[in-house]
Amino acid sequence: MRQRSLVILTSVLTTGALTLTACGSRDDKGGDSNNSGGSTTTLTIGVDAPLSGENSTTGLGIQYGAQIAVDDANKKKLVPGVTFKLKAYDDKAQPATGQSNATAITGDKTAVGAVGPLNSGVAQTMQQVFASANMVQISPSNTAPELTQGKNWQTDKKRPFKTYFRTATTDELQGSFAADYAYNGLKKKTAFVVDDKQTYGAGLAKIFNEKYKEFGGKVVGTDHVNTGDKDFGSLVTKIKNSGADLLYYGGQYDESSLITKQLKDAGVNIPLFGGDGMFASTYIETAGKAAEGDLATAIGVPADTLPAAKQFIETYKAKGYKGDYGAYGAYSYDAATAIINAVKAVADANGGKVPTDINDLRSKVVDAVQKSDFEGISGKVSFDEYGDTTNKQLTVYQVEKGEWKAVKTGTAK
Amino acid sequence: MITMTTTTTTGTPVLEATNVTMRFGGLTAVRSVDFTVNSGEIVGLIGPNGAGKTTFFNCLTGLYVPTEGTVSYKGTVLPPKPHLVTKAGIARTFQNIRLFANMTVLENVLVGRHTRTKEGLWSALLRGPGFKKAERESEERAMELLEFVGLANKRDHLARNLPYGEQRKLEIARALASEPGLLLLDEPTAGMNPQETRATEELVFAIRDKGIAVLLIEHDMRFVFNLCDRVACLVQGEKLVEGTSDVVQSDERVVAAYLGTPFEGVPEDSALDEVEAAEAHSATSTTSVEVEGDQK
Amino acid sequence: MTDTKTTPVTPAPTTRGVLPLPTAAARPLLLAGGIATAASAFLAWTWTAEFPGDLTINGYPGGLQWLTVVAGILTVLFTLASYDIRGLGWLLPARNTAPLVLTALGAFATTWFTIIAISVELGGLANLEPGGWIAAIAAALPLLGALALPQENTGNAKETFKASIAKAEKIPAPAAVSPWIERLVITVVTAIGLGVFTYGIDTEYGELFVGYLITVVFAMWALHTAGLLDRFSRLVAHNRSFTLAMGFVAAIAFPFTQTDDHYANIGVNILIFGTVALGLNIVVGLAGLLDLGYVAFLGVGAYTAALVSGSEFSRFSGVQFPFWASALTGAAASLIFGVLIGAPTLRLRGDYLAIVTLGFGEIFRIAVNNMDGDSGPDITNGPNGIPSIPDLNFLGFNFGQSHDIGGFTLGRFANYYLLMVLIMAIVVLVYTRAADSRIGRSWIAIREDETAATAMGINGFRVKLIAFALGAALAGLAGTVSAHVTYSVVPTPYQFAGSTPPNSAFLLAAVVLGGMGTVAGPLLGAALLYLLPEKLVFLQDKSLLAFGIALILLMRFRPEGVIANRRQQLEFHETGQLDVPEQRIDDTDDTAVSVTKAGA
Amino acid sequence: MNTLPQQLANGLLLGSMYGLIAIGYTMVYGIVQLINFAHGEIFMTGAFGALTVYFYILPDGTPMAVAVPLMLIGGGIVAILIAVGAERFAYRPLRGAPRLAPLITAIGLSLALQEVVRNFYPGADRARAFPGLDATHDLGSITIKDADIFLIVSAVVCMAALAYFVRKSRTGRAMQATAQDPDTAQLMGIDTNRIIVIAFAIGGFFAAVAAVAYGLKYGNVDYRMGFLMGLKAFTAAVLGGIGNIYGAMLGGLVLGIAETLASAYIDEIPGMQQLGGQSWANVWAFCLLIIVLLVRPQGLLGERVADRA
Repeated sequence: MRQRSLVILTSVLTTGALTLTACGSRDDKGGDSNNSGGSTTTLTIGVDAPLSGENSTTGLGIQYGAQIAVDDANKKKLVPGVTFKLKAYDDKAQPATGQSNATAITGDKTAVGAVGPLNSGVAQTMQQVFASANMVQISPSNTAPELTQGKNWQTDKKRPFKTYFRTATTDELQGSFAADYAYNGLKKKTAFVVDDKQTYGAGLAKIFNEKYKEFGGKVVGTDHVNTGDKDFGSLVTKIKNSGADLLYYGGQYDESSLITKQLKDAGVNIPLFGGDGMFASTYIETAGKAAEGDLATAIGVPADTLPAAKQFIETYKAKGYKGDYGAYGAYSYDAATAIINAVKAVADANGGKVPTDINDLRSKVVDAVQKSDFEGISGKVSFDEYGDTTNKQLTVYQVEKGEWKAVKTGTAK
Repeated sequence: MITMTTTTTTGTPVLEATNVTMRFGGLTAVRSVDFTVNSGEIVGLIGPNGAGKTTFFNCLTGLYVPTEGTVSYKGTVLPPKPHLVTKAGIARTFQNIRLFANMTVLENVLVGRHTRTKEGLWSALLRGPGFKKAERESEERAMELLEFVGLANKRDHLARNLPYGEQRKLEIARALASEPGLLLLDEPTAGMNPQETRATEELVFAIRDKGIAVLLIEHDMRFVFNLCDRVACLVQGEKLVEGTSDVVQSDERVVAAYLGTPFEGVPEDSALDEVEAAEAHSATSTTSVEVEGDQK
Repeated sequence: MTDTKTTPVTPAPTTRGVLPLPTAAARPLLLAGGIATAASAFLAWTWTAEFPGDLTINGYPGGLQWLTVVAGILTVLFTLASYDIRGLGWLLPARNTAPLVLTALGAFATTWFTIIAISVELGGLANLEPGGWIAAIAAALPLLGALALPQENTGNAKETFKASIAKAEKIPAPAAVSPWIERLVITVVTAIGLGVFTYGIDTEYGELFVGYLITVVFAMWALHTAGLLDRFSRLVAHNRSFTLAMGFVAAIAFPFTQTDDHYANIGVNILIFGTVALGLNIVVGLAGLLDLGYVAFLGVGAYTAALVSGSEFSRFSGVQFPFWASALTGAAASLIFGVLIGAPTLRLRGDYLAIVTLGFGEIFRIAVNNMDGDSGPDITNGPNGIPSIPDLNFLGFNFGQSHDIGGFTLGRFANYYLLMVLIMAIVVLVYTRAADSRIGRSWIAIREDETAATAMGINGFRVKLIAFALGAALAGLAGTVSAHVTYSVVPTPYQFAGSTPPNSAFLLAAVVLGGMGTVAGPLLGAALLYLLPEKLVFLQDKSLLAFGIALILLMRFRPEGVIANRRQQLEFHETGQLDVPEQRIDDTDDTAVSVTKAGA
Repeated sequence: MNTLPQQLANGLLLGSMYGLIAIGYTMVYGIVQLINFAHGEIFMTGAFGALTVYFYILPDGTPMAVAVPLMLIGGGIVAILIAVGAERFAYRPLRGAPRLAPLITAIGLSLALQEVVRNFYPGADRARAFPGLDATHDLGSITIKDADIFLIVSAVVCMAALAYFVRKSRTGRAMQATAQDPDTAQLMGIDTNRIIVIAFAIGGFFAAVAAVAYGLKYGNVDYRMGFLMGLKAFTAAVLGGIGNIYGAMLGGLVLGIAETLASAYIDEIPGMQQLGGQSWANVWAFCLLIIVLLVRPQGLLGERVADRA
């Protein structure tokens, strides 16, 4: 009797296992069937940014920036017969998670391009995945020069990945533009340079340091802080003792707003000059009146001077999206629009219909993005031979009566 | 002041403690005690609570480093590290049982064999023939010891599940596993009923017959005096007297140390003799709490 | 043994269910309810494909509906077993009602979760098709039946319910079965385990994963109360090596069941995290040394491999070691690091050692982040780390390209997955062999009582140092592979606590949650702690909150870990009386056991 | 201009903040031998409690002299409630469990508290401005803010009160007894659960005081402020001898001063130019801890626990 019950057991259990695996496949089949049947094809654009934990405020700004771009395109029926869907992935600013999101995006048969990530460190692990899937990746915020110009970008530039673009300029331009303005514009002769030991902050501070000395300025001291530090007492005392008349900070607003407050509290009334990582309303809210007179460089022309950008800010507020759109929202909007325009170009070239084979579509979109040239909400959007934005326009802003005011716009040398 | 009665010592000296002194800050727990244990001998160490017996014990086993004096085993001075003392050949049990609660009975004894085996990490990983042979031998030796103490059938029970008496036996088996030349027992019969005490007596005799010298601390006088060839008495950290059981039994300083000196200024009449006789009688019979009659 | 008739203070326990339904009707209701629930899954529950899994097609169940089908079938099977149907006797050895109640609860919970999810996400109950309503009612039937089952009712509903899902006390020992049948059962169970595990990993959307969790938890609970898990663990204990082999065959089969590379990527990350957790298990689980900076050794292994990988960014970019050489150097570097850290600090006790290892973990991360030539010697490129690490090329097999093996395409991550299975096999082998040996016993002895262990001749310091160094080397080994998998090595992941694994806090959680001192425990813990944040992402920014709460609840209800090893189990569940271990199967032992019981 | 006095002042201020938080770690560890990793987050919730009092309860423009005490009370209540709640629902059920289980619960709790504040407190996903006491005074070459004075005064007052409470009051003695040997304390009729709750409450209140001082000094609070400060405070508690309240404050001061001086002057030591600065400061703090523990394994003020055979 024992043997018979075991035979029943095995048959029941194996059928159970088969049904489980079978259903797995059903989903995929189900997904495709209604796809080709219906009139419009759905194409997905992936967004990868930190949506929880550290940097999530700026990360959410990137996600919703791209979301608005996709909604606008669908509303205006930019590409006939195609509706775009945005799928957001949270990389929590961790390289391994970013990479796993990248494989998820490239694995999604309907995905055609990706926006993000926020952090340069995360981009390094993702570039290869998109390259091997031949899918376009546009980052609205990575500024490390190595990502597009290879290891020794000072001496001989060599583009590592054909599929990687970015709508944000590199630190090289931003650093030299800031150094030029600090020395010639503000006539500051001595500077103290501090950075937060992160890819973006350290890179930017290093370039400012070199360019500032080239312009003839004297760097009286350098120091490094950790992200998450709150007490900068010893740094402030060092700066006060060094007698520098300008403090240049490479890093995000979380630390620089604290430094400027503690600096002014200790009676050191020198301005704090930073990069686009600080250019956000949060900086002024946190630092309070200590922020008066501080400066920050940002890419492109001031948002409020462009009508499209004003409309973007209104939609963002109307939809009640969380996160801080100020830092990279506009560049994320332009990155998503660049992908959509590229799909439109590919569809037009293919007689108004989007090619059905996804890999063919993806490689055509990469070439189309390389050739894109349109007026985005953050200024002219087009890419040079390395995938960097040709929009070399930079603006220096200064805090006056609790507001960022544009004081100089120009192109970096 | 110490009366050394010369006893005929047959075997060679196994353990020699010379002038062992232990000071904790101001307090001198043990003051210059000389002590020897010969091979194949059972020696008792008695003394009231707080006399420094366990401290002296810890000096012997390397748990404490004696402030003065040396402890040597079979001629070589012992290093002050407990695990090297065990390697040299002295094994011990603890006053309150310290078994490896969550290991099985067999595993406890196998840990005891640690010093007698040398299979390190590499041989464990490679599992060569040497490793398998050593493990098999260890297990056989351990089972022999468990047989010896009568716990063979409980090899897979967790140590914490054994009743009190058997945990004591397991602790002894574990100590024997390191093939000691000298076994130190710290109050082996504490909390035992008479049958268990008698069983322990037989066990200690059996151990002695295997040629292992035994040094034990005990309060149960009858147990000590039945068992030990020689007994030493420690009071306030000093060795008061050492000699055969009956010499120490009758030494009034030992009696005084335990029962206090008899009350002077009592009229010298027959009543006084009765009292002394009663004291002498009670001194010879066990002073331990259980009086034979009212057994639970 | 006299019958311990307790004279209850409360009135004599009547035998009727929590609900005042006629007890005779209970089981038929359960049976009918189970069949109805399974059938209802074939109807369309909602009209729009908006809700993921497309539950709109009549006649063919979608994503979450499949779970209801499985739960329904389980309820039916257990109810039939309780009717003593000839073939299903083994399913309910003790004929207790607990598994019935639990499977009914499982069916109810899965179905209602789906219904609620549909109405919540699509806004309003209006989105439910009639099929949805039928399913809701059908799922309620078995629950009513279960609550009506005859149960010792002491009046207090809470106690009765607790009693109704309690594990049966006396579970008759199974009849001795020939070994090849045992092996067949283990093979089948492993196949199902792989199927269920793959289904769990392949869940595309969060709701499906939560539904999957509900069904699996209730099913396992039911099997536990039926006593089947204990039987299976005894089966495994009998042929331990066979089960280990089956486990690895299942692990190797996993990538072949995958259509795209994303799930293999998750698989590789789980394996790396699990291997390092198993390494930590030696230090924490066996030797009892609390190490709060363990991820630093993974970092040392990764950075060493990156430096010698020939990537143009590494300082010795000219050098390119073959894989076996870089793996050995990585493990050796971590070993040296482990000895350097261990030697001075291992004399410290318990929590002091914890803070010192925490300190070393932070020192490693800060040092690596600062050594970029600007604020420290340029060894690790500072925050940029060492990017573009080339793929491994091992005996001509280039891990970067995807290969076709017998019709299955193995993507890049599937290749690394198989390599990682090999590494994990080595670590499992090292762990099992070290644990069950002289050195393993000395670790456990040190953990139990260090003074007694030194009295037994164990050199505490040396043995602890070996455990520390071995753990470090194994983590380093896993690190060398993880460097190649993620193309680049940066300092950010190697911190004390963060939002995603691997970091020291999550490693410790995986070991404790999974079950200290066991082999499968840390691996299961690692899989759980990796999948939870990954799958809870549909909660968007609430996912970390849900993860924190999940940690608290898991520790609250299972402090000794999901797979508690036999020793811990007895230690933590302080059962009132002397908990004599379960009866051994062979009869020789019975007489002795009963003797002592009478004697105690 | 010699910066040593100013740097010493900075170190003292930072150290007293570490000390106040470290008290919470030491009290909880002394009584239940639990490393309460969530204590950093209890410090953070105290700050948000004070923030709520200032912005949402007090009418705008209430003078700081009135606002600060009320903020202390508000922050204190929130921190105590969460600390006691954590003990009651997360740690107490695990009393019999293996030693590592409450540790994992604490890690989960700290993650959960951070995320609760980030998700549900208005505007907490970014740093929230905190009312400051920014009037500065110059004493010789040292510039001190009002907030700094508040920090020093509150640290001294709290330490004195705690010392008095632990040594003189009945509950204080009961607490010492429970720390030494909980089982015997229970035999003496001490309700150890009540004592444990009090320990968590005191730890919570001290963290709230530190939180208000933090807010006044740095002018803003955010949901992640508790993580790094908690780690440093725990290091300080161990440095001073875990379980000893004076050790906690001493450990805090030593750690604060060592860290500040290290980041200020290490790069003037020849050969270590690059290793100065704040980014290496934590490394030197941990190195100090490890060296102290090697010399005195029980910390600065901890007493040696002899293990009697």
